[in-house]
Amino acid sequence: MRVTKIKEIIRETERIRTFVFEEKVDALPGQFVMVWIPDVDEKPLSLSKHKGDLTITVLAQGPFTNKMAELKVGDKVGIRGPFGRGFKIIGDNLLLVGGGVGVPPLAALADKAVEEGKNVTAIVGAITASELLFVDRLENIGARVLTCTDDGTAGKKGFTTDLLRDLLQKETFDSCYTCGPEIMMVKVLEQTKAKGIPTQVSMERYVKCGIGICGHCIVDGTGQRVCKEGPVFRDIEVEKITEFGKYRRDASGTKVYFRNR
Amino acid sequence: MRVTKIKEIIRETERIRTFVFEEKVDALPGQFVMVWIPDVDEKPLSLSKHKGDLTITVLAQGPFTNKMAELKVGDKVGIRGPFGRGFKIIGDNLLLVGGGVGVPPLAALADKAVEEGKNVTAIVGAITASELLFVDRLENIGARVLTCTDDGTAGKKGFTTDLLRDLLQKETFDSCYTCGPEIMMVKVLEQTKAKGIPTQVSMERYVKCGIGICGHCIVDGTGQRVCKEGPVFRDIEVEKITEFGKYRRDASGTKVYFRNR
Amino acid sequence: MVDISTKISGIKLKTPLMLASGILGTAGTSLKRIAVFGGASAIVTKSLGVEPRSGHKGPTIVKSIAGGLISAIGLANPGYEAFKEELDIAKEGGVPVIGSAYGFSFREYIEVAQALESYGASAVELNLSYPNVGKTGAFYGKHTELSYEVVKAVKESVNIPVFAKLTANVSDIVKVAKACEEAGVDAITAITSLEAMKIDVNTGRPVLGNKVGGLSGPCIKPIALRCVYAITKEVDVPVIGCGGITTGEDALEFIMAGAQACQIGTGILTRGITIFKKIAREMEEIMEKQGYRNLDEIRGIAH
Amino acid sequence: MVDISTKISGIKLKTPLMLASGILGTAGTSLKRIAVFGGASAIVTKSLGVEPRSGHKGPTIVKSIAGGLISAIGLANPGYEAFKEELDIAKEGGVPVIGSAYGFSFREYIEVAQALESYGASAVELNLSYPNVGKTGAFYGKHTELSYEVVKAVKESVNIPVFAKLTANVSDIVKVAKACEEAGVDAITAITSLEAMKIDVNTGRPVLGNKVGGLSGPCIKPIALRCVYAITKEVDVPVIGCGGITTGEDALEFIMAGAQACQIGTGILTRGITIFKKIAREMEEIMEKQGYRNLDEIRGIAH
Ligand SMILES: Cc1cc2nc3c(=O)[nH]c(=O)nc-3n(C[C@H](O)[C@H](O)[C@H](O)COP(=O)(O)OP(=O)(O)OC[C@H]3O[C@@H](n4cnc5c(N)ncnc54)[C@H](O)[C@@H]3O)c2cc1C
Ligand SMILES: Cc1cc2nc3c(=O)[nH]c(=O)nc-3n(C[C@H](O)[C@H](O)[C@H](O)COP(=O)(O)OP(=O)(O)OC[C@H]3O[C@@H](n4cnc5c(N)ncnc54)[C@H](O)[C@@H]3O)c2cc1C
Ligand SMILES: Cc1cc2nc3c(=O)[nH]c(=O)nc-3n(C[C@H](O)[C@H](O)[C@H](O)COP(=O)(O)O)c2cc1C
Ligand SMILES: Cc1cc2nc3c(=O)[nH]c(=O)nc-3n(C[C@H](O)[C@H](O)[C@H](O)COP(=O)(O)O)c2cc1C
Ligand code: FES
Ligand code: FES
Repeated sequence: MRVTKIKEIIRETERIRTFVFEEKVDALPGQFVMVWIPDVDEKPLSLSKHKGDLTITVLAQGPFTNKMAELKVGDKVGIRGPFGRGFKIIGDNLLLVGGGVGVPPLAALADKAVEEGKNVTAIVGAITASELLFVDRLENIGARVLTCTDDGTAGKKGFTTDLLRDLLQKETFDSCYTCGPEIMMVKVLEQTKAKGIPTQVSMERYVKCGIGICGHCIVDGTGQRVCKEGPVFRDIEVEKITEFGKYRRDASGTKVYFRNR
Repeated sequence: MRVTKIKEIIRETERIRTFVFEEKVDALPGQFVMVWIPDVDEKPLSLSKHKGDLTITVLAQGPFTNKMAELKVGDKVGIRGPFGRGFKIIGDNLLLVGGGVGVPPLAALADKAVEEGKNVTAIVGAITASELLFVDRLENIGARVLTCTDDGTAGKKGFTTDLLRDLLQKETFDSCYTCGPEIMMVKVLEQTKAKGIPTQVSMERYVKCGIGICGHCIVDGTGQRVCKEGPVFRDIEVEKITEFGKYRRDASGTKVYFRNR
Repeated sequence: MVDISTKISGIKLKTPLMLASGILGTAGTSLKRIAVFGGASAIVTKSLGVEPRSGHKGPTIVKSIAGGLISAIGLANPGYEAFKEELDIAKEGGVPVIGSAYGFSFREYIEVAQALESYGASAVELNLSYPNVGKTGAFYGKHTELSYEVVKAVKESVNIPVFAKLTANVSDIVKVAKACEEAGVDAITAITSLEAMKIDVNTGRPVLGNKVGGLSGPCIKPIALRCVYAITKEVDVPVIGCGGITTGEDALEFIMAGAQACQIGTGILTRGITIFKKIAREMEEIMEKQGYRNLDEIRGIAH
Repeated sequence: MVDISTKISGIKLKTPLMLASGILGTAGTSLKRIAVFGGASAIVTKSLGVEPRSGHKGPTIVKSIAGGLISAIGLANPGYEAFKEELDIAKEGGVPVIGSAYGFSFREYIEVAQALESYGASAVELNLSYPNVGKTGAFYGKHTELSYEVVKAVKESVNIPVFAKLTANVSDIVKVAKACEEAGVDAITAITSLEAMKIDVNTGRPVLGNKVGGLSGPCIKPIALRCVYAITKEVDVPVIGCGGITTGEDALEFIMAGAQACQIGTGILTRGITIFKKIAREMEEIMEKQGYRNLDEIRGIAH
């Protein structure tokens, strides 16, 4: 556990903020850190940049993340990590499919891929225009960005999976990377599997220790630890994860089933 | 604590044995090891070779050392160390003055000095001829050896300090090294000081931890630890050790005064 | 050939190296993985209670020196009822599954133990001391009489072997062990993690969400070893050594101190899930070198 | 400028960093050296008894992991009478000298404490628990009532401040601390080394001559810290933190947990005799960075 200060806070949307810390990292896109707000709690958050100042992008959606939204520049937080397995860049033509706060780790991946001279296409979805994340950032590094919103306020009206279907009818990719709501990722995998595109998925499960010892982030089928063998899994691994798209365990280890959206 | 086996036992005299172990060392002459006989005790013993197979030479004189004398080739003992500060070779013409089991660390020193191309003169004393230690070993490496015995059964009749007085009337040396009964070392120091020969002394005090933490081997005047800052001290240090030649502390820390011999 | 198999309360173990409770033990698939892939000879579930518990706020864990941990998970568990299906999956691992039970009353201990028996657990291990869950939590294992009563109550209620897991945060662990023996316990597991904490000097705040937690890992090994040595000297029921076991040498120390078997937890942090296989190989190598053929030859020889 | 001076029972300390009992403390010259050369702000003597004791057979010490030790010296000491002249020399160090006393009866504790007072010790620290010396030894500190009685008896017999040094090998160290407070103790030192052992797997024998010993050094720091935190929460007399303190950060953790001062022992092994100076500098650096000016600002802020 090391303590660092907030250097900068960027208001991305109404409920999403990016925090830049006075600490450097050199990690893999897809890896996460445990962020501690003293006397509050500690939660897993993905790196939204893989290199340079430690940066995370957080959706305020509950006690901890709301508290984060109240933090100010100069406030101290604790950091453990980076932890977990990140994305592996395979091939030259990469497709990224992200929804909501699933986009930040994909943005980090895009940075790295472009650095390595890869072609990046990103499908970015959100509920409404004001919630779309990192479209400019992705375009600025030279990625092709396709957007969609549930309400049609920006990009195509509909889901990322609709955009994906259209795209895959015309083009193919060396590999695909997806992060977002699990139901979305299930559908992404269905499509990329049908087209034979190797796909990597970033999964969220209830993380407590973050270092592979407590077992709270386990996934059924393989018994793998999301904090250690994940959060990024390859499609062939995901196929063996029997709970994928079906349920996840809460803080007590009780199964909570996803509602299809 | 590491456990090793006895490889070879050499009967040097009636009460003195050399033990060679299945373990290598690379240490300084003058350094010591803690030797553990399981279920018996653990005691400090000087290295009688500074390099190669770990070798010690032991005078049977009490419960522990008598037990050592009963050990057989293949028996297991525990070793900690080497510990302490060893002898420092200064100059080209070296004089060694050893009495009894003070000779082994000096023999190790002679090995090293000859390796480095120095001239070595050794005064070796004992009570009687059969107790003289390492005379052949020293001569074999090319050292000049002067012997004496209290009873005159070998070499000059008398003490090492008598031999030393005669020698220093004719010759001088770059430095002197002494190990043996403390009363002898006091007299050696007196003489070398008068002649301005820098001298190093190897002192024995009650060693328990061997690593400088318990304080049982402390010497008055400086508060130095024999196991850490010693067992080898330079003459200028010894001058500040007020108890030198006067008393030592026993296992309880109680002062025990030397009887002049 | 060295044979490191053993037996505890009639339960055969291919090695003495079991998984400790609370380590990767909240789901059946995880337990199965530790058995099949990791090589554990038996697996102990996370401690289960009557109700689901979410446990403490984070941080729940902070690394300490030398591969050690200070943790305060707070007995997060889905409750025993949800664990029926987990236990079924765990059993697919092909090794004995030991159910760990905790309770806030005798009745709760009994309820959980009986359920675990009905689910097919090979034994039940009573977690008598969980330092991180309020005053009630730490209660039983700290009191000789209460330890006696809990063990007795559970022994009268189930037919599978009953193990008692003890804490070293007591004045005299041997006294507690003796009380458990009198109450009819089948084996004693010693020890659980030791009360500890970490303060961050930048903020002046305790790091753990629960402020205090339990120290586990290599640092507590010499303490656990002495407990096992002291208990096996005075008590006849088998003892399972636990606390900081990370290498084959560590495990052999416990066997030589008199332990029947070992449990491993935090060691997974530094040596991975396959630590059970690694330690088994290391034990065999050392024993081979010293000319020992089986664990009975060395068990308790340090006495 | 950061000021890390402090005061305990009216005794002024230039830093909170005192030498712990039993470390290089059997002779006056050694204590003086730790004060003058090492920079300790006060020195505690080896625990002294009525009679000289040779202590246990060797090995008396074995290194454990992470710079730690398991030791069983067995209270070797020359007896208090021989220590009069040692104390005179120790005082030349220019810092307060605290005499540590042990006894096998109340009468012995009183006898040693009175002697230490007459020799000019600034305070007497009662060693209430020495795990390595038979059953009688460990007796007092493990029993709340006996701890109370010893402290009370000594308090009634001397005028210098009386410190009680506690062991964490009890079910509830806070209870013992409270008993000492009720008995009028001036300060509490927590903790002494923890019961532990090491077995050599080549020979199957316990390494220490006494078989079991006490674990000290970095490994026990999280345990000691929790004790200090728990005691200062419930007890008003000042607490001296001891156990594994090796760096400025360690010392600050204890102050933040509520300690008035610290004692350092095993840390000398890895950082040398000047550890007191080194830690003082490190504390100042950290405090400077965080903008703290003195220890009162941070004492107990982790509560
Ligand atoms: C590997 C990983 C990376 C993540 N990266 C990001 C990110 O970059 N940005 C972001 O905004 N969020 C990210 N999350 C999710 C983030 O951890 C949760 O939003 C946060 O924990 C919610 O806590 P809360 O108290 O604000 O809300 P709560 O109301 O407690 O919970 C809101 C949601 O978050 C889930 N959650 C709560 N605690 C945890 C936990 N300890 N572990 C996993 N899920 C939890 C709940 O199950 C619920 O679905 C990530 C999660 C994981 C596992
Ligand atoms: C640095 C050092 C190097 C030594 N090197 C050698 C050596 O190379 N060969 C050798 O034969 N002897 C050496 N000795 C002495 C050796 O340690 C003692 O002979 C041995 O400890 C005696 O133990 P005992 O049980 O046999 O006899 P005891 O009857 O217990 O004692 C005999 C004598 O040894 C002293 N002694 C006992 N225990 C210790 C102890 N732990 N530390 C120091 N002195 C002790 C006693 O004070 C007494 O003078 C060395 C001592 C020291 C301090
Ligand atoms: C994260 C974690 C969770 C634990 N949970 C439990 C538990 O639920 N029940 C229990 O009896 N012991 C629990 N323990 C204690 C361990 O089973 C074990 O006794 C202790 O960690 C010492 O062994 P080790 O050093 O090998 O880890 C837990 C330990 C850790 C580190
Ligand atoms: C070699 C050694 C001897 C000790 N002797 C004593 C003693 O005589 N009296 C005492 O109260 N504590 C004694 N202790 C305990 C220390 O004073 C201290 O409480 C303990 O070692 C924990 O602190 P540390 O980790 O800084 O060493 C001794 C410790 C060691 C390592
Ligand atoms: S969060 Fe503990 S194992 Fe993954
Ligand atoms: S023998 Fe312990 S300090 Fe030297």
